[in-house]
Amino acid sequence: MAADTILSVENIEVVYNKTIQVLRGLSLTVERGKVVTLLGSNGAGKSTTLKAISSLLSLEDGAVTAGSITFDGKAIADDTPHGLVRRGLFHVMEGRRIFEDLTVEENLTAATFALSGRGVKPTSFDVVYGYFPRLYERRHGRAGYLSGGEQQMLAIGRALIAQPKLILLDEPSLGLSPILVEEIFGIIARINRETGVSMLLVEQNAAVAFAVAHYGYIMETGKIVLDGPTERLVSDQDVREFYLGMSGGEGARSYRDVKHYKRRKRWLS
Amino acid sequence: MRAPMKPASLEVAGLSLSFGGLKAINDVSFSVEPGSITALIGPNGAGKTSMFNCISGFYKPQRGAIRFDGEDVSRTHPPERARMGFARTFQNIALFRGMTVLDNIKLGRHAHMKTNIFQALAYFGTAAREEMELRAEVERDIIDFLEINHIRHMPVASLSYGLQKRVELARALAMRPRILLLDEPVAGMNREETEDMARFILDVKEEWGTTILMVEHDMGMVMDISDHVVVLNFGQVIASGLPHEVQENPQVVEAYLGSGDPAALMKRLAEEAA
Amino acid sequence: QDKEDIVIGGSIPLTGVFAFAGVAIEAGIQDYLKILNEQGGIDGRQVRLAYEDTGYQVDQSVAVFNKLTSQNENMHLYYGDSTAFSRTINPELIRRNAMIMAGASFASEINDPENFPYQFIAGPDYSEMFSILLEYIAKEKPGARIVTVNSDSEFGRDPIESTRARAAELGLEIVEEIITPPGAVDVSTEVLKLRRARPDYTLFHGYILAPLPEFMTQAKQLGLETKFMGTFWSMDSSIWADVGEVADGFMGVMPYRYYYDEEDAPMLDRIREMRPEYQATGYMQGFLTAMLMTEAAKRTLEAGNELTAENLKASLNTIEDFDTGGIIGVPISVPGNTVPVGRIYQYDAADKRMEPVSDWISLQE
Amino acid sequence: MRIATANETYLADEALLSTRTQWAWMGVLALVLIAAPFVLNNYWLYLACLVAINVASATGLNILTGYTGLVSLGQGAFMAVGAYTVAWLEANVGTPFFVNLVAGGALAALVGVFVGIPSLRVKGLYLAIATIGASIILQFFFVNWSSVTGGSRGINVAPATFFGTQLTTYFQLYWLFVPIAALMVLGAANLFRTRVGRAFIAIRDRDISAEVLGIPLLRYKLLSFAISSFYAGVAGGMWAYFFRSVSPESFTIVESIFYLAAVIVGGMGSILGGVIGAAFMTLVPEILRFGVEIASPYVSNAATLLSPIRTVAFGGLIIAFLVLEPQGLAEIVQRIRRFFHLWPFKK
Amino acid sequence: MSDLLFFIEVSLAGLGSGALLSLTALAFVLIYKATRVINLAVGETLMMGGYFFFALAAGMSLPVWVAIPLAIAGGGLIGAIVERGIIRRMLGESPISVFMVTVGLGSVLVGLVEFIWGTDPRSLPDFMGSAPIFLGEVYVSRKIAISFVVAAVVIAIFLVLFRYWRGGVALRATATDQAAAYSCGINVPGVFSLAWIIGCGTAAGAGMLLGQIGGIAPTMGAFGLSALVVVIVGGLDSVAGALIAGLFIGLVEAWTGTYLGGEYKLVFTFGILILMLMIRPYGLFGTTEIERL
Ligand SMILES: Nc1ncnc2c1ncn2[C@@H]1O[C@H](COP(=O)(O)OP(=O)(O)OP(=O)(O)O)[C@@H](O)[C@H]1O
Ligand SMILES: Nc1ncnc2c1ncn2[C@@H]1O[C@H](COP(=O)(O)OP(=O)(O)OP(=O)(O)O)[C@@H](O)[C@H]1O
Ligand SMILES: [Mg+2]
Ligand SMILES: [Mg+2]
Repeated sequence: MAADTILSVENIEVVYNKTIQVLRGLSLTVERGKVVTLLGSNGAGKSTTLKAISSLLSLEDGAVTAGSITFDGKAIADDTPHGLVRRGLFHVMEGRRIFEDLTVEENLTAATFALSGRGVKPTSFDVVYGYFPRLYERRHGRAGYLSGGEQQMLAIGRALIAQPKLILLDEPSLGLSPILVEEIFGIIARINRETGVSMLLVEQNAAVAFAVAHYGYIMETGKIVLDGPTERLVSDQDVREFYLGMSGGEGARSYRDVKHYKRRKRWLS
Repeated sequence: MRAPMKPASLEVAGLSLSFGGLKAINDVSFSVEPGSITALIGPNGAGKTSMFNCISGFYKPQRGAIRFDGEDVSRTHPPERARMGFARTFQNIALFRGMTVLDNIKLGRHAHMKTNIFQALAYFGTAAREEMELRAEVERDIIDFLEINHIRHMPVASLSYGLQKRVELARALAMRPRILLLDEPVAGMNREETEDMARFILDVKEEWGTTILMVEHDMGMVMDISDHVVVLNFGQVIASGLPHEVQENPQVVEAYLGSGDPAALMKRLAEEAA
Repeated sequence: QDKEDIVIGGSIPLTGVFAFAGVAIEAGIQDYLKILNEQGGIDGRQVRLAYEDTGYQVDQSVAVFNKLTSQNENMHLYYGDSTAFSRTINPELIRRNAMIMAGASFASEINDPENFPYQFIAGPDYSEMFSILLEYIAKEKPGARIVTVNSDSEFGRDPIESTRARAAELGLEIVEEIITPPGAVDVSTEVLKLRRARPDYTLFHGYILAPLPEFMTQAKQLGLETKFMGTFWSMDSSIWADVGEVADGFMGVMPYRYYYDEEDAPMLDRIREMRPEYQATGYMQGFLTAMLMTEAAKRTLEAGNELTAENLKASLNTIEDFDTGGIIGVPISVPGNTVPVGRIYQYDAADKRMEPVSDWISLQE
Repeated sequence: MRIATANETYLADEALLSTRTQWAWMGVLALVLIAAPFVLNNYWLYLACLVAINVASATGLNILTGYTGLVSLGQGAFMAVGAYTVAWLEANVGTPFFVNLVAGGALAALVGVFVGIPSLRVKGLYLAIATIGASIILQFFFVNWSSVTGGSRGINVAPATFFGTQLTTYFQLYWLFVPIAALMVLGAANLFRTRVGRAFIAIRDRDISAEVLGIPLLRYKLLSFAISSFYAGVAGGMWAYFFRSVSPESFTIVESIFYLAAVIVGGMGSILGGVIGAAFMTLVPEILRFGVEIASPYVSNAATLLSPIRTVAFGGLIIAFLVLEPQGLAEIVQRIRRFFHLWPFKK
Repeated sequence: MSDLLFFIEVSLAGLGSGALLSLTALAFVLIYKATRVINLAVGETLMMGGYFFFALAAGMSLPVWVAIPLAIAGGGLIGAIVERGIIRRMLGESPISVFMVTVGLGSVLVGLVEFIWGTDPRSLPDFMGSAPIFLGEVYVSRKIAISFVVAAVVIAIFLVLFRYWRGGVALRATATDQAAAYSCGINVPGVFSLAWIIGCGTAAGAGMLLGQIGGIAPTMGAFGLSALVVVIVGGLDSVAGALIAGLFIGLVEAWTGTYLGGEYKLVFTFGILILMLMIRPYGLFGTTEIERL
């Protein structure tokens, strides 16, 4: 393992409710300072992977039954979920999960608990407002009334306050307008660049994910089926067809032309 | 396949809705042609979902009218609108998690059924007959159509996100929609799944003759399948027209679309990095 | 052997809010039966108590009744634990015509031979207790001002109306009727009412102990010159022992003698022999109930009659000028459903004892 | 795993009992119920009647709480309404028992609808607390409306008469209560095969989206309250004929908790669950009684421990089921069924 | 005595018992704020507080000033045990399930008390003295006055804490979304434990005050029911609401009890409860739940 690996997941298996196996020997690594993306269809187990890494599985009656996860040089097995956050691993969960009853500012305050016992200087909220001026306008309003995009901004803002070493981002583009997707991914890239924080990014919007990521993994039913540097992935035939919607030649095919036939992915056969 | 219905038209006129001081919808007017797919797009927080909520009767707008086939329905309650033929799906999936797929779909028909409480308690007779008719129809027209035969007896909570979205569509179809409101039907889906859903939407329009109003942020799909596009921003209509017209409207590009091109984003990021 | 045991069934509250009474009652019944059986029982037949705990809950009492009746053939006597039970089981008693019943309830309602033909109370009912109190007051201080304090429960509300009438007859003035919600502990506002009413006597009913001590404490603080009185279930001296100085002077009506009474009473001597430590008032109640029940059974068998409820009750009503061995200080009769006799006792905090302050007052003409 | 049963018609697919084994079990149950009164002694017959009453009431509460998701701690009060109605009618009108029971149910339903009105504004725990409030207010009426309710003393109830015979023994009452309870359970099971029942479940799962899908919320919430309290009212009426006296202290909040506990222990949102939950919770105290009886020679004053043990067991059962087996006894039964399904000779 | 003076005395007594209601309501609020659980066993925990004090001060003859903190700690211990043993296993279950668990818990606690101490009511060793307090001509019961002061101080402390301490945010964040709170680095189990320990400790303290006034009995948990009205009127998650509504309900109870009769107290308070739920479902100061489609 390279010395500058911040996260390494080795052959983990995850089972929900002691019965449903979702991950079957999944491995991946994130190098320090890099953005890595994890793609896959619905139900492949992407969110499950992230929850396994941040130890949040137990809340949903799931458990890692095999394999190991190492974060920042130490296995996470003994860490509590909040302990892990305080070690510098921040999980921006699927569906935003902001605290609806709290104001925007209180949401950010809540994230300051991630700094407890770390001896780092707290970030001023202005940093967040700098990236997301719209949050500043609504800082005293209840977060539950923010629109979807604003909530996503707040979720990322909380991650900034926590000054993590690694951010796990679960579908940050979900439900966002095209321009916001661009904007937020721009900011994600900027944050990565400016603060050097590593990121593991789960996305359905493969095109934008490839735009910011250095490396990518593609998973299918609980296993990694393909991985490589982004440049290589975008030129893969199946990735182009199934994730970028390009049939053979140039440009995306039209949705009107799609017919009811089931195509097969190479990596499944 | 079921006989197509007469498609309905929808007209929103001068609609305004505010929450406390916040004007979520501000004097909005637009219309949806019978049998068309109309897309309602706009930035986050522009008021699209609120608009859907007004149309389906969940929110009571302070001003304005909603006309369905020319008739003002703004004073009716959600259940009445369901009976008239309004059907919708939800931005955050709102399936009934304690029920099976089949029951979820059957539930969609609620407003059109007649069984009363006494018949229900006795079951045999009217209730049983009505249930059997419904079951046969749902099986024939919806379950087969949306290819969800294999999951009909499964509890919805155990389904993957994509299938849940499809069950929501099925439930909306069971409502005998004359106008179908779809709130972000393909959000969170990858390209492949989006293609499937797009196909279903087109089929519903073509084979059922249902008018469709759709909110969606996936511009690839919106521009491909919709006949007409309305753009909201800060609760106001800023543009409307054919997809390609809207796509080129500078105001829309600035407020909503952006470059619309991942390649451009990649390039921009590379430049910034340098 | 054809001489089978006679069984007294019992739905007895060994737990629950009324446990303190139930435990004592059970001991009282058992002890009397022991004495009786030593003397050869009734007509050579032994008498046995078959009972179970009810937790002072009606449904449990009924369940116990059903269980015991289906397990015991010769059950002709029954001890029940609450007014609600007495009322609930009444139709069943009439239907069975197999046993007579008495119990821990002194409810006035039961004192009605027509509707409760097979039940009786081994003492005065609650209205009669109040009558005894009022007679005492009328004699001590004619025209006295009275405040009644009752808990808002069936138990508490029992004598309110009859008391009103009786007080008027005796020329006493009820200046305030206070009702406290059940379970209330904070009585400051009630005490304020009391202060405003300035009564000579304050009569409590429907409580066992709380909130009487708090009432009395606050009244004393306010310098109220009122005498506090209660009814049977508040009259056990052991419950007042913990209360301390405030309890001094508390008075009330008591149908039986206390364990430690020194007047001549062979049964009390016997009891003190069997049980060297203090026995609560419930013990006396159980003891006397068993005595009257078995006496009725004895008289029935002696007359050569079958042990039906009807016969038993008729025999019970033949009891006249009966000597209880000193459990009650005067000879008693049971003409109807009660034994309307009692005496006023007063608590002496220094001795931790109830001392008699009146003669036996009998409501029978 | 259970292999999906391939039923040939939709009718068969939607039947309550879809396999031959289920029919066989139902037959056995019916036979047992018919044979029981001839075998059981008076005490067990008493318990059987009590179980029937509790099954009726718990099934009603299950419709409201288990299926519609409206938590109610007022079931006891609704039963009281039924019981008082029956008592009053018996005393003042003398209508046949069947009419009285239905009237008791109907009046309880009416009161239920009234109590359900806050569900328009509040739900969840707030509603549960509102129902506590409503039952306390009802209690006040029972105590203070003496001319009708007999005040704190309550009223005595004449026995039910059936073609001139007075139903006074538990043997007789058994033949009245068990069929009524069975009918009520069947009705509840039917309900959830139709649009009405589906609407209830939808309200439980997410009421606001149910409304948009065409379910008039208030009407259905009140309907659920009405049905549930109708069940309670009929059960209360049976209770009145059973104990033959009704007083305010007969139906306290503890009673309501009992029924809610029965539904939870049995399995919320399962008809079978309501039935076995009610039976189980009725019988547990009796089982404990026998336990204490067996222990009494070895433990001093065992009898005085019974009631605390029961109180602890009552609470303990609620906790244990919620923590360990949230789906209740019904789920355990299912598990046993699945287990036997794997046996070589299945149907 | 003048009617006005009488009215003032009655009102003061009402405020005094209202303060006890506020304190008990505070126990509800603390637990609700962090865990979204309405702990119906607050009444029984209060009873346990009384019995702990009884066991320590009367049973083991410890000095009062040792027994008081120990009894409060005992209440906290109950909270800790319940939280660790039961509530934590129910993370993610519906609030209604947890609510019912607390109902069961109440039953268990009552059973335990009956098991250990029996059912007889007892009186607590006096630690407040009984010399009455006169404000001018107006009489106030000493115990009620002391309880009022204690309750006011405790509630004031919590008001200040929630205003200036970021732990308040952690509490509310945990209540809104446990997984998200974890992901912000909040020690969710810690917050749960803390809320339960402090909440139950507060209830135990209220139990001792109440026991001083009226003695203790296994039935005294019923007091929790009145406090429930207080939290609904004040708002389930509002400390200030508990204070104001507690005093208000205390006054209403005193007035109805005095001018109408004791039997009207409960109907009136619960009538207010239902009225409140109809007009302002989330109470005077409670946070409304966000419901969006
Ligand atoms: N709490 C749970 N209990 C049981 N099964 C679960 C649970 N959470 C997820 N699953 C199942 O695990 C599988 C993987 O889920 P996961 O959420 O990880 O998928 P995903 O790749 O993130 O999909 P999506 O793109 O829809 O977010 C799915 O089949 C899902 O049904
Ligand atoms: N119930 C409500 N109370 C207060 N404000 C609300 C409510 N519902 C919506 N809003 C506000 O109204 C505005 C419009 O919200 P809406 O959900 O309609 O946006 P949208 O266009 O659907 O956005 P998105 O694309 O993110 O879903 C937002 O600012 C939102 O905060
Ligand atoms: Mg996911
Ligand atoms: Mg929206």
